[in-house]
Amino acid sequence: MADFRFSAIDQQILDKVVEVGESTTRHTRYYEDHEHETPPDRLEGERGFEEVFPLFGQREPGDTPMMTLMMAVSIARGSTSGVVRGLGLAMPQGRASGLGNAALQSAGTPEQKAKWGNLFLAMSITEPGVGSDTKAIQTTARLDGDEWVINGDKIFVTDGVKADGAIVWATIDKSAGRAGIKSFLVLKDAPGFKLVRQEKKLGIRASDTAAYAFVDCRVPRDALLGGDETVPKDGGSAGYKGVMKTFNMTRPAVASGGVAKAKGALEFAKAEMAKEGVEVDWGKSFRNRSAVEQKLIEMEADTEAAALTVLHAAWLSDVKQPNNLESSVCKAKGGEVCRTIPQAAMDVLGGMSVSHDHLVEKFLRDGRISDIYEGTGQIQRLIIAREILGYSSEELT
Amino acid sequence: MADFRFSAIDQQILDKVVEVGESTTRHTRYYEDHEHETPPDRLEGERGFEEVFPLFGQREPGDTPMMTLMMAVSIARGSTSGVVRGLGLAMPQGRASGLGNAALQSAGTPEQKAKWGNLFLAMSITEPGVGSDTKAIQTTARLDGDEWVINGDKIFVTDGVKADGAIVWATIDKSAGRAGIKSFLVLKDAPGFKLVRQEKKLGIRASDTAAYAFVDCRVPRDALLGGDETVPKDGGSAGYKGVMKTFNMTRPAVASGGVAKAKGALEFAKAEMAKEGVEVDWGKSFRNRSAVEQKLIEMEADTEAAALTVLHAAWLSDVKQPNNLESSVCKAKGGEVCRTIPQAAMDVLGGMSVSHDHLVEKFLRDGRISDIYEGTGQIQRLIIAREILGYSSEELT
Amino acid sequence: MISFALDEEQTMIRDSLQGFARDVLAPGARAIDEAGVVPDDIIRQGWDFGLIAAAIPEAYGGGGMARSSITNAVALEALGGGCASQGAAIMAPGQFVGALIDFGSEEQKAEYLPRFAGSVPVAASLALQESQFGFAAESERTTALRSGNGWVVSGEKRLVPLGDRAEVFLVMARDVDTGETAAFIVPREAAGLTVSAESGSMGLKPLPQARVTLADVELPGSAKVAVDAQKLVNQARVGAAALAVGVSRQATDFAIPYAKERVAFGEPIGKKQSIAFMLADMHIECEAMRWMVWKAASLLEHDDPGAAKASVLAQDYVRRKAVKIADDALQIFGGHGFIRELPLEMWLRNARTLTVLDGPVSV
Amino acid sequence: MISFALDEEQTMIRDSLQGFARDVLAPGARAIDEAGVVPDDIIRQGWDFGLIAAAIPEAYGGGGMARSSITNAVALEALGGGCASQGAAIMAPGQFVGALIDFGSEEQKAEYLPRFAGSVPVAASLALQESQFGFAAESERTTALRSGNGWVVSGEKRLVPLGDRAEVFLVMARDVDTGETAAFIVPREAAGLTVSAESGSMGLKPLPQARVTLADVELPGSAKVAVDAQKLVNQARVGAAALAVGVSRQATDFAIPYAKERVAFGEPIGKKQSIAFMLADMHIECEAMRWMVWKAASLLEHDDPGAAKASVLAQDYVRRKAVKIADDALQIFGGHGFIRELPLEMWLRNARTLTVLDGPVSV
Repeated sequence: MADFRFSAIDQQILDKVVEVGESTTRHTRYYEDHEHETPPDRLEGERGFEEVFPLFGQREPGDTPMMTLMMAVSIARGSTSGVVRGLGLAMPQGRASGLGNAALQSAGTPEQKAKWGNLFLAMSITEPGVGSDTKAIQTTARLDGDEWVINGDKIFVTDGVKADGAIVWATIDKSAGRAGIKSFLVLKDAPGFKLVRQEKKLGIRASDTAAYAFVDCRVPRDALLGGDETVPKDGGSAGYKGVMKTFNMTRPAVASGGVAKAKGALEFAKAEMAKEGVEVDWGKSFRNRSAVEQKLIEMEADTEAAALTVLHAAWLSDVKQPNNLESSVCKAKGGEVCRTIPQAAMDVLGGMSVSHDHLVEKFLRDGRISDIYEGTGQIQRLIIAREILGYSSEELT
Repeated sequence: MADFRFSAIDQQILDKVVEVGESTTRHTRYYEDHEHETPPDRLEGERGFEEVFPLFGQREPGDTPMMTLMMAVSIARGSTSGVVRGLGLAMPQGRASGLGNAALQSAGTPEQKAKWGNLFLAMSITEPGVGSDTKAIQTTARLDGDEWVINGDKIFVTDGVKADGAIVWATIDKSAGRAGIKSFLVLKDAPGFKLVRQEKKLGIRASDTAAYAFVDCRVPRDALLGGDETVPKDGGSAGYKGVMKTFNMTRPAVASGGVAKAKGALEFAKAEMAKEGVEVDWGKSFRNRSAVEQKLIEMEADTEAAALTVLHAAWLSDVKQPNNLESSVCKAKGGEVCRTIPQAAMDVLGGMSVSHDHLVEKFLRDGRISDIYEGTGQIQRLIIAREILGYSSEELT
Repeated sequence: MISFALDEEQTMIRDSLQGFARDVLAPGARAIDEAGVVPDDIIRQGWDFGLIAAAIPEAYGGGGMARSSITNAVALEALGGGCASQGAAIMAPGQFVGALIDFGSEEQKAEYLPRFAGSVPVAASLALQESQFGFAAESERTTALRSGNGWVVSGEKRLVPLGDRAEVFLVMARDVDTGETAAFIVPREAAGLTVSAESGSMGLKPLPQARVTLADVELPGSAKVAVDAQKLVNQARVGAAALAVGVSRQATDFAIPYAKERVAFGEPIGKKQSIAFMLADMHIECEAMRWMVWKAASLLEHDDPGAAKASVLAQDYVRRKAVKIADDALQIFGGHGFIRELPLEMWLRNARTLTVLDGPVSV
Repeated sequence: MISFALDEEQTMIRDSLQGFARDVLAPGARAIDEAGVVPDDIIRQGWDFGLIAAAIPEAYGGGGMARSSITNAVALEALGGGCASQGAAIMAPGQFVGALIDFGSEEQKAEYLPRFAGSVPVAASLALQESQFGFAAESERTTALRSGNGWVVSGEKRLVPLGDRAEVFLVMARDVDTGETAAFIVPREAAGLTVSAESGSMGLKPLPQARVTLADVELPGSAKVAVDAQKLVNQARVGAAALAVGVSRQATDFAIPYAKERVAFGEPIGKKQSIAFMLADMHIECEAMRWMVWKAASLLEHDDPGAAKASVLAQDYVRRKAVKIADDALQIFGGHGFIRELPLEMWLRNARTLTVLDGPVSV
């Protein structure tokens, strides 16, 4: 039956995630200011997720199903103000936690998974002139003997500097549109691969963002993910759809990151205003509340609503039900609250919220990306509208 | 120099408008409940605009220019809770105050103005399948000897029951698109004219809304407004543009009606909450306000912002500057606040705001139309976007 | 554990009520709203589902099912998806019955619950709302004064659901001595209690609502129900929110096919991003609102310490989103939405009404 | 009379400052923000317009023009349309100068105003913000205690504009006896006054801001300025709002051509209603915000009884709209908006900063 309570052990996991996540808070500003400096493997006072993992062993079948719990963990983790390593897109965090790893697990052959499963893989899709419209991808791959030769420019490669390589989208047949797009695993030592630059960004500075260039870059024939070299004629490519499947898994995860930043800003505002003597009294009606209380209530309601859509999308996958529409719903909500809630937290806190004395402004800067990557809020609404209206992607553009 | 203060006499006019407007408040609910009953020319206790007119004589050249003042008057008048006769689209209110009269004054020949200027004329554009897309109009007019023969169905004719006749849009050449559309003055006694029904509506019940049918309806040849029977070949018709000019005059007026309902609801909420002991203290910061105060402040800011865009559009016409873009800006804002502010007033007032003991819910019902007629908020944004992006109506649809 | 699953029982209730809403409530809704009266037959038909009797313990003749706020939320959303006014008229007595099941003494239960266990509708009502603007349930003005072993209750209650026909009221009043909100069972025939007609209401027009005046109504000590007032009020808030979610979903589902049919500027308006995205947002918020309501209902059901918070959040969220959805749905229909032939304007009035009241129904 | 006209003088100021903003401020803004320092040369160039000196009475060597809040609002919007940080650095001393012109005694004016009448930039500052969250200008914690004929001022002021270089501060403090907010002229060299660096700020990064600590600073009776504290604070609020309107307009005007160039799914994104309507809303709100700011400035200028209200409304309105515009502009650029190569993210930070502070500049 529908239930919204975490079991004692699951709650313990969530609390521990926050505790561990906060352990590096005093280092955070340093790595904000020195954005391209990689933190050492362990910072002074840093507590690791090894404190969390053992708790998972105590979970029982009746506890919250795994994907749902993972989204709650992701929200808890991203809401802390510690030095968040990577983006928190995958949990538990390990080497093989890049976006590309998710694609490999989803679309790779057993051989490919075995061969590359331990690498840290980025995902390289976006091009300077191509954002969400992936069928317009210009990067090409052509077979030359037993090697693919890749040419093109890629930008916004998350973790692209620190990753060992990337899953790169390229077309093997431009005339085929989407059907011609394939994914290739390109390691950084491939001839013709170039790391062009590391971007300076508004936020998520602990996550590096790279630009790549491929100039007659050569990779082995088996670098084509899934191994299917054919180009279907009906327009919809199995290979493309295989890759798209990863979005269905990653959208809730990215949404959880957006919700996390909203929650982090909200919790900060609540804690600080409590110190100033203002706390929400849940027994009071609108008429008897202060402006600060009302604002905190609206922020919490928005954040909670977004979180529930994330949990719902994850839960559907736990119970093996389709969650494509729900993934876009939660991504739209996560993208919304990552913008509005940190902004609102600053409204409540006032002038000092801009100061680097505090980390609340970081939630705004870090969160902002959540309405952009893995499909902007606009793209999600397009997907949702097509689904509920029964329009194809050609009918509703 | 920019100034936002009304002179003493202009303020006196605005105050008097409100005073007079409130004189019939106790009759309002009756005419809400008996929506198709026409109030007598003078209700018990009703004070007329004859109290206001003499004040205009005391105005001096340095006072607020006329169109700008008229918009302020319209906002003041529409914000009262009296029995508002008609829609308040034209001021001062007289017989010849229909929307069609504005079209006649704008596009009619001197002969036509002289002949029909004293009639009450409605405007009849919308058809069952055609809203804002006026070039899709199906109603036809063909010349048969010295008469036009009109055929088609019209809906949403404001004041269409009580008017003496209407300015009817019909095409004389379907193949010419917009260029073929002309306006015809059709009196109700024209053979083939039929008043099909009077609509029951959410609000503005004092304003009747009619559906018309024209079945071989015959009107004299000089009923074509402006007299130009030619169909220009370049697509843009002078006749059509002549008619469109009326929108440039009426959009701020309709926007003022929307702002008026926002203001009415706001003032009601302020007055009633003051009785309950809550009044906005303008010396307090967000941190020290109650939720009710903050909500009232946001409502007042939104209402004021919308009002200023209306005054700005009107002022531009006073100083003979183009105001097409600004008319859409203010129409969009008027349409927004007519929806959000009465809703918000009810939030502040709570459960009793739904009761027919009070008129606040009427502001919501009456105001709601302001984001629909004379072009929805969506249409206004389309116009604005085209203008700022430099797109034609074909390029941005 | 987190779960969004309905159990078999709940699924069955939802499906059958959705059918009832679609086949019986919705078709008549427009005419019933204009007439301003919910036909007795509709209340009888709704009563046939046994929603209120189900949770009455077997000892008092009821179904003996566990009281479930989430089941009630599911039922209310389903009914609200047909017609909120009719749904409220059917479910309003549940406010009285539920309060007695949750908080009543054995004597109180034995006296009142059996009446509601039968198959014939019985009217009872929660008297909460008062006439002051900015009404706050925690600072009501109706007073209860101790008098010997009994109480004297004075004040005026407004918009009392089924007030015209209720056999008995649960009246919320402030205990003058403690300052706390208390609840009293007040029979219709109590001396000093007067029921009079309301002037009318913007929304839920056909739901009978009345003004209940209590002029020094003397009550025995046994009239006081040991309620957790905050929980009781939150049950009403979440109940109204659940109905409002139903209205929102109904409006959204009505607008979608229209957007595909209505042509403007050469194509269906559903192909315009401004309309398509509006519909997407409506869908998004229907989902989000439902989970907020379910969570609040579930925590209330389990007497979870977070229940008060979840209830306030659900009420706040639905307050902001439900009205916007109904208002946007009307906008998609343009002028047609403003005319009373279509249900759009009715849904706007109902959504607005459900989100300013502390509920004429409870979960 | 209602009028939206600028006079010839104001039009000239606006046009020349818009040119300065476009040709000088905007091109360097991105690099200056990264560097975190406004070059002295920029401040000198801005000072050349004589904006601050113009309103100093001729008796003190100034331009002798009437103090005009609306002229200042127009100037600040123009500067904010180039770079809010540089604009603020240029105009911040106007807070001190304006306060003295409006509220200073003859002696105070004679002592301080002549310094600011020359052509070389002089730094002075209003010290208002404090370190507590939920700072409210009307309930500040810095205290002023009467001591003989003089005062002892204690507390800490934060994010004080030009605090690193200001020769003199106008410090806002609560008169402990009356509970009212008072203002004191505090020279930089006053014993007990310490200036230290701030840790940094999300927005207006290159605007020098400092922490000013007052440890029992003893001041003569003549240090107190007979300010109308509410008016003074409102001048700062409207000043920040005027800069924010400039930022909003700049972001809107930057996004429009991009939306026409950037192609996605086969056509410019400006042809998508979702983007086109977003731009339309941005334009609409730039207009509406400007009139709100002008109205507040005008009423402040005329000491109209409605000035306080108009100021609060303008601040509230701009707070909600300016951030949304900058945020939407960033959204139109997608990932590119998030990268610090383009100015979008800077505008978001600046808009957010300008709308949570009670202004580093005044009208």
